[in-house]
Amino acid sequence: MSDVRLLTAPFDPAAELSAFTAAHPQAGGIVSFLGQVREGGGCEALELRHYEPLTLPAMRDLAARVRDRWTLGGLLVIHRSGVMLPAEPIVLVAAAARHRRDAFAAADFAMDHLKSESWFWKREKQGGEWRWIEPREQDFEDIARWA
Amino acid sequence: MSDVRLLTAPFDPAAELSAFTAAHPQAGGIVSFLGQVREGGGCEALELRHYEPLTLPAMRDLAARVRDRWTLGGLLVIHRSGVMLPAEPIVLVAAAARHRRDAFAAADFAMDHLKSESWFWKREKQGGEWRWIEPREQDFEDIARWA
Amino acid sequence: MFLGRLEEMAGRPFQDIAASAPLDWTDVIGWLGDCCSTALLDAVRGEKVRVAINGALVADKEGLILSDGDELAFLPPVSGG
Amino acid sequence: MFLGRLEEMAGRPFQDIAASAPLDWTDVIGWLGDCCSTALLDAVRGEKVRVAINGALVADKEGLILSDGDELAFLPPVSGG
Repeated sequence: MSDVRLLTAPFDPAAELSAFTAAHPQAGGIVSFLGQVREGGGCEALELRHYEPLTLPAMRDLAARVRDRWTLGGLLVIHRSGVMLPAEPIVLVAAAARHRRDAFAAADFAMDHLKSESWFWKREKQGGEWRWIEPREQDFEDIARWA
Repeated sequence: MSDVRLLTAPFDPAAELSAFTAAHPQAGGIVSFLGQVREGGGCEALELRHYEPLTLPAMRDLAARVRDRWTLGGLLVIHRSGVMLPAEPIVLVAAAARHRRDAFAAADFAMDHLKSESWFWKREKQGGEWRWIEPREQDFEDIARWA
Repeated sequence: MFLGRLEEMAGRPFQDIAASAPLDWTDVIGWLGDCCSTALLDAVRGEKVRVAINGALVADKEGLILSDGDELAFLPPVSGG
Repeated sequence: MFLGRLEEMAGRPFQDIAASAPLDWTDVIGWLGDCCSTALLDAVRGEKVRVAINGALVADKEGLILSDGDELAFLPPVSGG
């Protein structure tokens, strides 16, 4: 079973990861990725917007693809939507597996696809002005690694 | 700066990861690997032994190689020695980086090398009997990926 | 529904289409031309903007048919990052 | 110092070598032959067991020279996993 959540309020990644770990004592290894709003670099706030009928179903679909591709004991995917301040968590992915290699690959794949394919629109506040963030070439390259 | 520790008593991975994350607010992403003693599968206890003059210096040396190879904001390596029970943490590696790809690769590399090259000798208690664990072919293959 | 930067261009997140169904792509474009800016119209017509009806992506937006009560969403490319 | 399974084979984690320095590999093997089991002796001679003096790995164990107070460690292959 995968735990996939789209949250509109802040969450505590340490508590989530701790609960996930406790739920998978039979897994030898747990790989996690935590993405947070960068402090410094001039970003005052980040806003993610989603489209309810598409965003969460697509996240669940991605989780199912990850579970099909690797042998996992558990998969956790939490993504924020809404306005976030520097150092606030945006996304947490964790994969629990018997074998380390599966856990690493699953978390890496999930992040590449979440970042480039998920239905989120992002804008950033810099110097008091909001500006939309366009797709990056790097994201397409990240995804091409898994073909 | 890297934080490299060899511990002879249990540690709390969630608290460690939380402190590491708080110390690196400028990192966009943090990848962690937690290895724990598997529950089920018949292992009653795991014992790791180390050799003080070699084990920690080699861990520090590995951390330095990882820092040379990838651009990281921070690196955390915690390894237990001593007797551990099922579900107890053995090893925690975390890499904080501006770019997700660096954090994944650094944590993955660190784990492959920690597992196969570190100066730890392991034995496992099954059915009341301790038996030493021999090196595995898989470890050499894991390392060969990075050549 | 206007998602992402299209919301800014439209000046609102959503808007009722007060016209009688069924509507095809030409009707939708005509309605957008009346209600909104040329910039929005150009963006929506562009190949990068996708369309969903009631949360389901439409493969060929120019072939869409809207029924009464359908929710039409204009989706610009996602931001990635 | 006997590490890993060598400790079990030796029946103890460490043992003083009561002999006057300098000692070479032949002296060490001779001492091991007196104090310990043949199985341990064979293991220590095997190419998989490495040797460290005062925490520094020795590239060629058969060429080692021990001084008074040196700590000699026999290191079987690490477990990995």
